[in-house]
Amino acid sequence: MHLDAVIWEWIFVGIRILAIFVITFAIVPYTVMAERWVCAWIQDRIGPNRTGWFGLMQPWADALKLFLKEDIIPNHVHKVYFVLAPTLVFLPALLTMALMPWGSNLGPMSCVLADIGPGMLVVFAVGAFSVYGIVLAGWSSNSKFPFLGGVRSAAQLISYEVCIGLSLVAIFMQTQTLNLTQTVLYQAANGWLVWQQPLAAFLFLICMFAETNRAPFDFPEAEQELVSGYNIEYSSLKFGLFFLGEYANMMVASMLLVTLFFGGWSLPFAPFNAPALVWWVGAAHVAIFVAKTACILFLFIWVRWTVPRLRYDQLMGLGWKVLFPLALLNILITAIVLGLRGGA
Amino acid sequence: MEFYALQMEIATVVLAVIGLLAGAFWPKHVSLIRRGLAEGALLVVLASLFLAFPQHHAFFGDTFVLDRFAIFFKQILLGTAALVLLLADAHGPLRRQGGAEFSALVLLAAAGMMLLASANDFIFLFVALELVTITFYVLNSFLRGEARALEAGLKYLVLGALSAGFMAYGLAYIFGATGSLNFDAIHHALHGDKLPQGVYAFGFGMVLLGLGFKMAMVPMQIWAPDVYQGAPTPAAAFLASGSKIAGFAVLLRLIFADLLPTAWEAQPVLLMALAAITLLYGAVGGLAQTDLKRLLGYSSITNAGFLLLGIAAGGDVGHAAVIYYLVQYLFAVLAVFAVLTVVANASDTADRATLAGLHRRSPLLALALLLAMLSLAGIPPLGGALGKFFLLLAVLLRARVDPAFYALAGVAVAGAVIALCYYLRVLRGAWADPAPDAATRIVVPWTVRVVLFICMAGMLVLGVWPQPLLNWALHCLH
Amino acid sequence: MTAYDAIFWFFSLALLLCGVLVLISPNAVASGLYLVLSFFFLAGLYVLLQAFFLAMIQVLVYAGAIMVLFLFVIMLLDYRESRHWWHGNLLGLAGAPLAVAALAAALLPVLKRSGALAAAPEQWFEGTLENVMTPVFTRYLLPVEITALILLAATIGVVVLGRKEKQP
Amino acid sequence: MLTNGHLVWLILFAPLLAAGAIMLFTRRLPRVSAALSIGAVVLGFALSLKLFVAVLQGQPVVAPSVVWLDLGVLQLTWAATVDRLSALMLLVVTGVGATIHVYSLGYMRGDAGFARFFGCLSLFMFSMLGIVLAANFIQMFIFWELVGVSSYLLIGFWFERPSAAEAGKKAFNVNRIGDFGFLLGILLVGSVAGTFNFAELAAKWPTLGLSAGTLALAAGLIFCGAVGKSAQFPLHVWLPDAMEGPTPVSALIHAATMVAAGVYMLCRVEWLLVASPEIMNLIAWTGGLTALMAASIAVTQRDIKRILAYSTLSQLGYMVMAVGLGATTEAMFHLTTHAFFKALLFLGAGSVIIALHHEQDIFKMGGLARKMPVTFATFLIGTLALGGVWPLSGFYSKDAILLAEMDKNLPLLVLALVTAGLTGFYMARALIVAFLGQARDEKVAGHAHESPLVVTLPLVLLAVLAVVAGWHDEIPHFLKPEFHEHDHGSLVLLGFLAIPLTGFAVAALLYGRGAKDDAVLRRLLGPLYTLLENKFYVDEFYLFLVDRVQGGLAAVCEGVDFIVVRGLGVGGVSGLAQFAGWCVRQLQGGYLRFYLLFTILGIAAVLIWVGR
Amino acid sequence: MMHVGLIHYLAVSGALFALGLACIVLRRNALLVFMGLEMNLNAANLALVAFSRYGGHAEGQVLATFIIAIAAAEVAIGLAIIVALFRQRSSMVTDLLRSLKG
Repeated sequence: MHLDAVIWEWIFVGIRILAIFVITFAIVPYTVMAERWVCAWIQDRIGPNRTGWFGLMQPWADALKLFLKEDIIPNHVHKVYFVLAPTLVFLPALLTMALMPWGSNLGPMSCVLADIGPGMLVVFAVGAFSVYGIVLAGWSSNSKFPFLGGVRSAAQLISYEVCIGLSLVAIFMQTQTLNLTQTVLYQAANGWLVWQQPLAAFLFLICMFAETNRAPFDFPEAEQELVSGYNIEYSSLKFGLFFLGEYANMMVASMLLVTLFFGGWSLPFAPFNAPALVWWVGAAHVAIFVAKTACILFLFIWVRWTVPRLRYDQLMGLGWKVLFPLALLNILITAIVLGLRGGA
Repeated sequence: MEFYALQMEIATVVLAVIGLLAGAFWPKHVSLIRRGLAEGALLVVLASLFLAFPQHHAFFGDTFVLDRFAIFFKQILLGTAALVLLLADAHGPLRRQGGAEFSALVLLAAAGMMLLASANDFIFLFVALELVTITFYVLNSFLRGEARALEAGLKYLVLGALSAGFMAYGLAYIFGATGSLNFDAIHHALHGDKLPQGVYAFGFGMVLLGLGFKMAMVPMQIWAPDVYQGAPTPAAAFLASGSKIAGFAVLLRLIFADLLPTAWEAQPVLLMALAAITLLYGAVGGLAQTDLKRLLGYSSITNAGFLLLGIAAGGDVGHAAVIYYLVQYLFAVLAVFAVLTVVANASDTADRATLAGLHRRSPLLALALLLAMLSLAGIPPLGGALGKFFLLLAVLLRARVDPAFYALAGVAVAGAVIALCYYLRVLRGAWADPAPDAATRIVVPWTVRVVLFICMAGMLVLGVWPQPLLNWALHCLH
Repeated sequence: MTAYDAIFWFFSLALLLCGVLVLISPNAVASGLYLVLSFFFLAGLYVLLQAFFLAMIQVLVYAGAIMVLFLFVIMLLDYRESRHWWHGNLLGLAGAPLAVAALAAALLPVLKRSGALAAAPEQWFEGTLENVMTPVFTRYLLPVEITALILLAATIGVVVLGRKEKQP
Repeated sequence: MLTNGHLVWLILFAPLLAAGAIMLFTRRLPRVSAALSIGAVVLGFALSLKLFVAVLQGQPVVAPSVVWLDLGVLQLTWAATVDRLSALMLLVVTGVGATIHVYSLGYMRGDAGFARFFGCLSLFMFSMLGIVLAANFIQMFIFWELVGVSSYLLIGFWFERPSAAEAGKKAFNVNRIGDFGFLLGILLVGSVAGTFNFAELAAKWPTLGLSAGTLALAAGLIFCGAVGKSAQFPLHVWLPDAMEGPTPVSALIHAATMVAAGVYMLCRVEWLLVASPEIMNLIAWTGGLTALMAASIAVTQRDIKRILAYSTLSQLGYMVMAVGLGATTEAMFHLTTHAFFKALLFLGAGSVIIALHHEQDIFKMGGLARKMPVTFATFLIGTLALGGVWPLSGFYSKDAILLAEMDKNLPLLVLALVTAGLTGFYMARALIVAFLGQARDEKVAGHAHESPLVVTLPLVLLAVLAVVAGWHDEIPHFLKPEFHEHDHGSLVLLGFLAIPLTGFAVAALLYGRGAKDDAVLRRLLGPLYTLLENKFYVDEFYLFLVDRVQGGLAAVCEGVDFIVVRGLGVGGVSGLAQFAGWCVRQLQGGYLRFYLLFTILGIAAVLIWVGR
Repeated sequence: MMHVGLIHYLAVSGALFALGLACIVLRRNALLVFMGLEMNLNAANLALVAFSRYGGHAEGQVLATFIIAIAAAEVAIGLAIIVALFRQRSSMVTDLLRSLKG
């Protein structure tokens, strides 16, 4: 390989990495913003509208405020883990985003930062780590509420991880791939999986609510019970990282949902149902993806402000007694259908 | 579909699942379910006697063989599981704790053992072995309210996992040396000239030790007394009978597949040493025991040593003797555990004092204990005597070629004499010691009666008329 | 030394270092986290061995599930050792080197001989998803089913053991 | 059509069927049980007679046989040996057995375990007949063990008595030591020769060309079995204690049949012993020593059954001595006559014991001759027969042995003659003290009266046999048609007769005037008396070996001393085993991590060996 | 320095196995004992994968996959037992588990 080719390769990679970071850091605050607006709209009040144009600078002001606050590390905590925890929450989300097929391709450049073969597995492997952050935060804070939050979170994540995996098995059986890009291409050619696998999509959605600790499954924080759960003892930048992590995870969840069930960057008509051959189609793909993600995000926020929180045993019951069997049933049905179709 | 080769295993697993579901839906009728499962298992065994099995074929890509040997051991193991279920139904602490899970787990373990009997591939073997092991982790610690059971479970688990780790590591070296994990392929590789024998023997040694954990062979024996003592009696019974039989069945299978490192066949020094040490360890260890279940742990070690004699001696007589010994041992040891299940019903401990005056409190139990102990001690005309005789005969036949085996025979007799002392001491407790004043007549439930009668009949019949079983065993070998 | 070698040395030394830290950490949580870390490096070694699928599974199962369970239990029981592990631990301090030495004595002669077992480079195996899972779901289908039984047994076991004792 | 061959199996299995029926069905019906049991043994006796006649007439008797075990390299047949030896033995066992069965009807009357007793008795008969008929070593060993078990059951019949239970256990354990030697010997013979069948072995054994060491080892180990079962020194300790059992049991098992099984077995495997002159010598001396020692112990005993027990030991020693000299025919001859008169003596003693409500001390008896004339008369016959007085059977059989010794081994002859003198003395002592003079203890012996017919009839029957069994040397001629008496002139025979008579005379001198106790003898023998009274302290020695040294010292010295004392100091195998057991239990100390370490080190050791 | 090959991986695997053994002997905490056992299994896996790679056969990785699944089951039960024990004894020091001995 020629030297300049290598250099160009590296430059492309650099650009993509930068893009991911920028996008994440840019979008996440606006997700928070969106949440506040939607919340206000649902509660029939006016959301933040002062800072900047229509209040658009509000998140940046919040961020600045967080960064400038005093960083308190209480005396009774396990310091190393206390510091480590917020990073562990945020990093997996960031890593996962690198695997997302944001679009087909922009000219010669693929819109996926890392198009790893069994990408879905990587997403899971990495995603599984977000629990460490929360568990560690709860444990290292060394006080009651954070601890309870941490324990709840661990149990919740482990329980629902199973359902996610099972609900996706059906998808894999149908698409015969673990690669995210391939999954999107399959949908582009054969229609969105949400129509073919509605049960899987439903299960996946519910599990994602649980995995991201969002209402109605926001037990680790559960403001009314645990004050604020695992992040009680955190302040300033570290709290900000938790905050960022939560919304980043939400974004990743939305993107996954879009990628796996809602056709990713594709739309069911030409020229958007095939990888881009010209640059503007590529750009449109990115836009489509972002738009779909935004819709799902809206769903997340919408649910949070309309559905009340479950009880903890209801959460576990739902996970193990309803979703788990349903997921297994779905696999069975899929297997039968595929078998009848003559082995897909 | 090749699944018709699996009919017995499938039936067993289906029974287990039925038991589990029935236990969930009708928790009031756990006892009924247990007995039903036992009867179901016995029915499967009976049915299997009349079923035509597709024999001598390798199934599932050569990972599974079904020959007379495998079918025979499947029947034995499932029958054992059925008897253990009957015991479990009579076991006080298990009844009090309730739940049908114990029965389901016993059947799952039995399924694992039955699969083991058919193993023709190390991957298959390892996974099936782990099914048995992991099920036993639970069975041994099943009485979660009793610290002793939990302790037994933990010890079994940690040592079992250690042996599994070694076994996996050994499999890696077997795989590295031969490039395969399939018995047939390894067999071919073994007789090629390129095979690094030392590496293979290293790996095989670890596999042998991993199986040794199941058989309670030195140096993997150390869990046996503790776990037998602490585990619920039916679980210990299954451990002593099923698990050991399965371990030896696998070892025999490995030998039949001609997988022993070539150096071992000419000079089985290692096997001889292991047999001798195992035998003596169990014999002397049991001398000062007062707890009967613990004593049975040591007895189990001694018997493993005896069985290894046959393995070390090899030859048709040696292998047939091992098979015969396993079957007769099964009856004797199940009988003892059946007695203990009833006698130690209240506490699940079995100090020698609990047996005092047993012949007054329940002649049936005392008689069964008498026969079982005499059989274990090797007194004719019970099965145990003939079993020991065959094993010694195999050793002596081998000694005509290799005089070192004379020493092994001497050790075996010494071990038998030492072990005899403690078996007889148990009998004295049951027959000579006066019953404590508070002792009342023991009511023996019909489930245990069934087990006892089967076991007593087995011991006597095998001792008096061993030829059918021997024929069958010799038949299996060819 | 090629880059491959450098990465190998980095991963394996880090792996072993983490292993050592696991056994000497005074705190069980720290041990657990070091173990997670060492599994990562192990996954790295798998990648170097072109066993991509296994590397993923390794991270997913070990780091994602097994170690979370460990941490969960440590937290749930909120257990702290009453003294440092080396206090009065003669058995361990004497036994551990003994165990290691014994293993080394057994392993080293074999290790020397097994280096020569490698085949020609063009025959090396690539552990992609297809290459690994095809035998799993064809030839080794039965072990898969048995593994399912293992998981069933384990589930039953955990449910039984975890249930609270009924108060009589 | 039942041939004689089939009858052989009928003889063997009839008692088993009876025992099974009693155990399973008629435990609550004492009369039916007794009838079953007696019927079986009487049937056996009748059939044995038929067989005996057949053998006498030279008809071949071949019992149908089945292949019992077939291991490819080895075949074991379930068969019966019917030759002159076993035909005679069958007759003795069933004959004496039948009388004793009948006798038990009276002796055990009213006992709570009446049915159980007859069940056990039948089981014993089955086992004993099995030994007699065994055609190969394995078959013999199985019945050998069964005899041990059934005698264990019978000795411990009154298991409520701790001493009875203890005696049963002792008998069993001591026998196991001998039996394991026996088993080893059997396995050695079998593995060397490739067969266990007596007939084949007898033909094959001399042609195998084995080394002298192997021959001696095989013969020695086989002899071990006889040492245990026939209660030879040093395993003789169980027999006197076994007298705790009911008296018929003592008569049947510990006088007539079971203890003789060792001698019978030695005769059966004569070819094996003859092959090793050293072992023959050992056997002869073992027998001789046992005979002398037991006879001298009997001199001081006060319990009538114990006197008879030591007498039995002594006579067994005679037989073993004869075997050791190669005089198997003479040994069997003596075995037969001894069975008759010793059973007679035991039953007579039993009769006395019933009459005196279970008093067994002879110094509390006296004057019974008038009150129990039949018992006295038969007992007298027994005594004279045992003493070897012409023309009773004991004279002929004993003389046959003495004459054989005269030819072969003079030191042993002296030993045997001394024994004969002692025999005369102690028997006369017992007879005189128990039956003659005045009642020494009115409470005990005053109200005695003769036993019922069911007891005395067997006595009379046996007495007749004890008288006539030796006439014309019929028995040795039957066993070995070419047998001829060693002719040494009547002077020698007169000398042999004089020796027991001297014994009688001395006893009459010492006890004839109604001695109240044993003071005279005690004065006469001095410390020797104490030694004899305590049976040479053999039991105490064993006890000391096992208990005192071990227990006492071990308590003092823990730690290093522990190893020295238990492991090396006492040096006993038992001590070593105990010590090893102690070590194992230290290993199994419950520490999980230690278990792990042990396992790891063990695995590593194996792997180092494997990966060499 | 020679190029990295099969023997290097095997050496690392052996070292990891040794560390696992050391861990189970050294530590009194039952959880640490389990961690040591996990290290053993992982060492076995590494050896399997290395042999599989350099020997050119898939079986090693197949077995490794199964071992991972089995390890999960094993740990689950082990932890359940520990929790149950802890409920009774408030300790997970293995040295205290000595009611069965002798």
